[in-house]
Amino acid sequence: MKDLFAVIMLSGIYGLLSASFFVAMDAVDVAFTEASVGAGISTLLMLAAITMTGRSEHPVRHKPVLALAVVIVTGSLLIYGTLDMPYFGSAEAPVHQHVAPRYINDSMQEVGVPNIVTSVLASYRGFDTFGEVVVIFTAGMGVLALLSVVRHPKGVAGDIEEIDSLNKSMHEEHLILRIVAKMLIPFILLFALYVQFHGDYGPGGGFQAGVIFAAAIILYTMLFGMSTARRVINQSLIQLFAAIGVLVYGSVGVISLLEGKHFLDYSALSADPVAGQHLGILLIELGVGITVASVMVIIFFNFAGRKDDQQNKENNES
Amino acid sequence: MDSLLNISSALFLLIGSFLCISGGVGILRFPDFYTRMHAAGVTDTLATAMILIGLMLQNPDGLVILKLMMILLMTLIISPTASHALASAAVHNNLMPELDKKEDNEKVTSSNP
Amino acid sequence: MILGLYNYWIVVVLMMVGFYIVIAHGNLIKKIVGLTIFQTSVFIFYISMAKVDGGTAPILAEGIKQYSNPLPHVLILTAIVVGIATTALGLALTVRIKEAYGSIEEEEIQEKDNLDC
Amino acid sequence: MLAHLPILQVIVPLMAAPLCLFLTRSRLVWLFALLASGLAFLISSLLLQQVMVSGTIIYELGGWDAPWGIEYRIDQLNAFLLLIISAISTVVLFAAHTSIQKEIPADRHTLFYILYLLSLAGMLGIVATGDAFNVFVFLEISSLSAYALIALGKDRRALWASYQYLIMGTIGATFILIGIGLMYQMTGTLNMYDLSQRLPEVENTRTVFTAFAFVIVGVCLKLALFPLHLWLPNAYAYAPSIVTAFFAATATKVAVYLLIRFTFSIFGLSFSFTTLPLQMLFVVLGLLGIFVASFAAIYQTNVKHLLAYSSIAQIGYMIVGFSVSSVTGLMATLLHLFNHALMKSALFLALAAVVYRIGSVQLSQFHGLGRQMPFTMAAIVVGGLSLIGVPLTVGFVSKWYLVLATLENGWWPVTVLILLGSLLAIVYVWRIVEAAYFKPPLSGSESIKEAPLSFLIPVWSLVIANIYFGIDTRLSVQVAQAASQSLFGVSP
Amino acid sequence: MLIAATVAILVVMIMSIIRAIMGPTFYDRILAVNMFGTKTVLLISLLGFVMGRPEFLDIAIVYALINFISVIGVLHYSDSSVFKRGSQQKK
Repeated sequence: MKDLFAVIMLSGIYGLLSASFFVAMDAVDVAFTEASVGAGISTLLMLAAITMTGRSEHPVRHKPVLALAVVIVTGSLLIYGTLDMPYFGSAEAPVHQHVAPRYINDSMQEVGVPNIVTSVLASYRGFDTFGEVVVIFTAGMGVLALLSVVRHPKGVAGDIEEIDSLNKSMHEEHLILRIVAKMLIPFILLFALYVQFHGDYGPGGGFQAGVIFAAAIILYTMLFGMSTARRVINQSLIQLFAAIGVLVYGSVGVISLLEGKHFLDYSALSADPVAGQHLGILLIELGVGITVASVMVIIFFNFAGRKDDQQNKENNES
Repeated sequence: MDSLLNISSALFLLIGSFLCISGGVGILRFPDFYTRMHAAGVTDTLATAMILIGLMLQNPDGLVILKLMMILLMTLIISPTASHALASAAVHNNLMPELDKKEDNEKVTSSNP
Repeated sequence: MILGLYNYWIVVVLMMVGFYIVIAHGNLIKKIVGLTIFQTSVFIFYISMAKVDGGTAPILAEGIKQYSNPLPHVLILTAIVVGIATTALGLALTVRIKEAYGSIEEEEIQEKDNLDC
Repeated sequence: MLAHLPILQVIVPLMAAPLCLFLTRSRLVWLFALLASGLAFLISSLLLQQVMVSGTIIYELGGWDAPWGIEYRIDQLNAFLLLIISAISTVVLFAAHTSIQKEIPADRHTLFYILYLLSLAGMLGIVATGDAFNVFVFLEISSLSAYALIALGKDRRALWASYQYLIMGTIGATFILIGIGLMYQMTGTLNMYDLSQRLPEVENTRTVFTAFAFVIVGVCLKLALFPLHLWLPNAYAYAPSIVTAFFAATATKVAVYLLIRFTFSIFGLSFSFTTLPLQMLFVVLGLLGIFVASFAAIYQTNVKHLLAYSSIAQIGYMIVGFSVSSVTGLMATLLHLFNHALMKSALFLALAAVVYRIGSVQLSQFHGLGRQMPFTMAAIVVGGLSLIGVPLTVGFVSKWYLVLATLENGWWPVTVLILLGSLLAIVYVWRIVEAAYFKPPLSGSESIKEAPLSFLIPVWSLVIANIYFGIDTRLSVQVAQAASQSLFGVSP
Repeated sequence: MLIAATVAILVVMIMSIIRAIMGPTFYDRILAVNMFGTKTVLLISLLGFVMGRPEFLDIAIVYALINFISVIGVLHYSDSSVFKRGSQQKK
């Protein structure tokens, strides 16, 4: 397929499909994330990227023989490896015997959260999740380092002009879209909050909530223009928010250190260990949500801002 | 009472599935973009509504019904909006419906500035 | 007996499709798409091994005895985040490469590089 | 607080990174980053001391016992690596403020320090952790920041190099992920120690074999083992000089550590070296790496390229020592880890100083620099001698043990080849020396001055360390010996 | 009945994938992807019922939202100049 656009659409479909598969495999939390990330954010980012890189592929090269050889070797090695695996779905597999039963049987007494995935994610393996937040933060900083443009002091006046012209055009095109979006955005934000705080009881949590929150802002940006969105959301403030999220998470850990417990041991947060766990999970999920939402917005803004910058340059040249 | 609910739910699901399939056939078999959009947009909205209502009848739990209502409401808002946006973008970028004669073609453009 | 593993084989095939795209194609965007497919397939592999026959989603509720394994779900949640982070960074790099080289084809970039040397 | 040292080791730079965003001036950020890195160095030396005295330290994160939660497990090997990484990072960071003035646009300075700290924290996290999946997470932290840091290079080729590194690195990480998944599937645990206890039960299955293969290939991609090294030269050559100095000394070392950890600690010696023809394969690949990369280095005109290829060759030495699979062989590898970190960071930092003064690292621009920048060039010469393995430098010590190890095993052809490889090193080092000392200065280059002190201090402290550890080998040899003995399960 | 509806939806999903691959214009593809998305919403709601845990409808809501946002995103980017040029070249 030579049209990159089609490729991206199909990869979006692949994301949706795999998410449906995750639901069928009982992994509701994962499906939640994959839906918002695989089908939503990453498709949007890829689209934003191809508007800048051009959408058609020039088939200059193809070295299929070597690549095919490598792929076949790895693939057959994997197939060979599957032969001794426990059967799919078998309850006797070692995976279900050693570590996992404790999570399933005891997490209610130890952590007190019905969603086992949340309790493992946030408490038993809380440090992995801290790493995950840092990964997302790193990506945000990396994109900033690569794409951020120094905005020429066209200043607020220029922005206001742009907004005016946009507002005029608004009545002509996208009128229906904008109204519907205005109806939907508050709802989306509310839903994000629901996902954020309902993560203990159902599928969801900080990461998913952050992505949904960012999606709402992205929707707003797409329909009302970058300059409007820039006025609403201050660029450097949002960078600070990304840092604050990581710091919230980290300082929960540091507090438990100061209390003499191990890092991220939430039972230090309250006299009752289970209540402490609950509070800790709430706080770190909040940290995750803040960082994810702001990093997603940072990434998207920088992609979109880069595009505006390119267009401005082209206009100036022509 | 229970069986009545079950039967009506099954009926709704059946209609929904039928509409779904017909929409699917439409998107494959119709000749050009606008007719396909018609197939997808119109039948899909109804099919979704039918299936969701069928599901609502299956479960008497309050929260579940609420969520289903929410999905229904959102599909009812979102799906036509998306279709509208799609169609207007297509017209905007001079995608012509496949018509028999050229004159008709021009007429369509002039009526859609 | 073979049928007990079919799920994994499908996953392997998907993985290799993604892997092939990454190494065989010269277009930078396509490479990244391939990378996401490769990673997503690995996620599917992890999730498949968490499934227990007759089990249900690992959210405690009354009247349910068998749950699927929650641990792979947790791992994959983390891995998905890592995946999107990599994708974002890769795309940002692609955009910059396009600006600097005027192309996103591996071969053309390589040629221009050789001229630079 | 002493009990919390293992976690503080990683947390200090990790938390310092987001805090940098709150500081406004570039100089302040630098001081802050330097402080964080220095603190990490202090912690790592305390840790090493503790480990040498009292043995393995176990730290349970979140207060959950090991296979259920994540644990940090610090033994001699980790502590040694932690010390190397944090020490090099601190020394390199010292010169960063001056160096990036010329190489990175001013609005990116804060981001540079953030990414640098994140990369440092990622590497420390990989080394410190005792959980297989946690390795993957921290691997990604360090790699993602590495991609961004490399792409900060001035030349547009930096972008392309970074992209290639991203693709290769992600493939490698995904392979490791697959391997960890397969291991988890057979054992039901992710904890390294627990894995090593439970793998022997299932070690004859094809799944474990595949898991091993995937982990090894994945790590080797990160390691830039020949023939998977293609991403490395460009990535090192076009990255900002400070970044090169840091990564050349640490990034591949972390990968070597992972290789050792997976083969020795997790899969166990008998599995790694008997079920697979790994030993033979690695000796051959290592030696091929030494020769191919050394020859490639001889023909480079860009000094950074030259040293990058030499890095690949040095990795070859480490792999040879590793595949001897005896206490001495592993000891040689560990020593070489330490020594190579010292010499490569000294060399690349000196190059950073050259870039700062003349803005280029082409060999043709080096003419006559020996007189204009005497201290910098002298540092390069000492580093080069160390690369060759001349007595009284650290390079000699590790090569000596390597030769001993191969002779112990009766692999004398390998010994000969190692020595031949060192001869090749003489050739490429000589090319730099020749250009710097025996060629007349280029016209118009009279104004070039000696590098500023902010370069000379770190460079020369590394050079002195190079010589010191070449003469007084007690510290490094003792630690390396203890680490390798503990890996082989020999009580000292 | 639930199973039958699920199967019907799966069939339609396959149909829309075929349309997405065939094209021919890129609006067709968007249409197909949009349809695929709405069908996924339905599929997930149905799956919840099939498996007897209908409380997971949150995922379906997210799908609906994300689907809308991605269609808007696609159209937003299709309005930019690159795409116009691209689609004209195609014809």
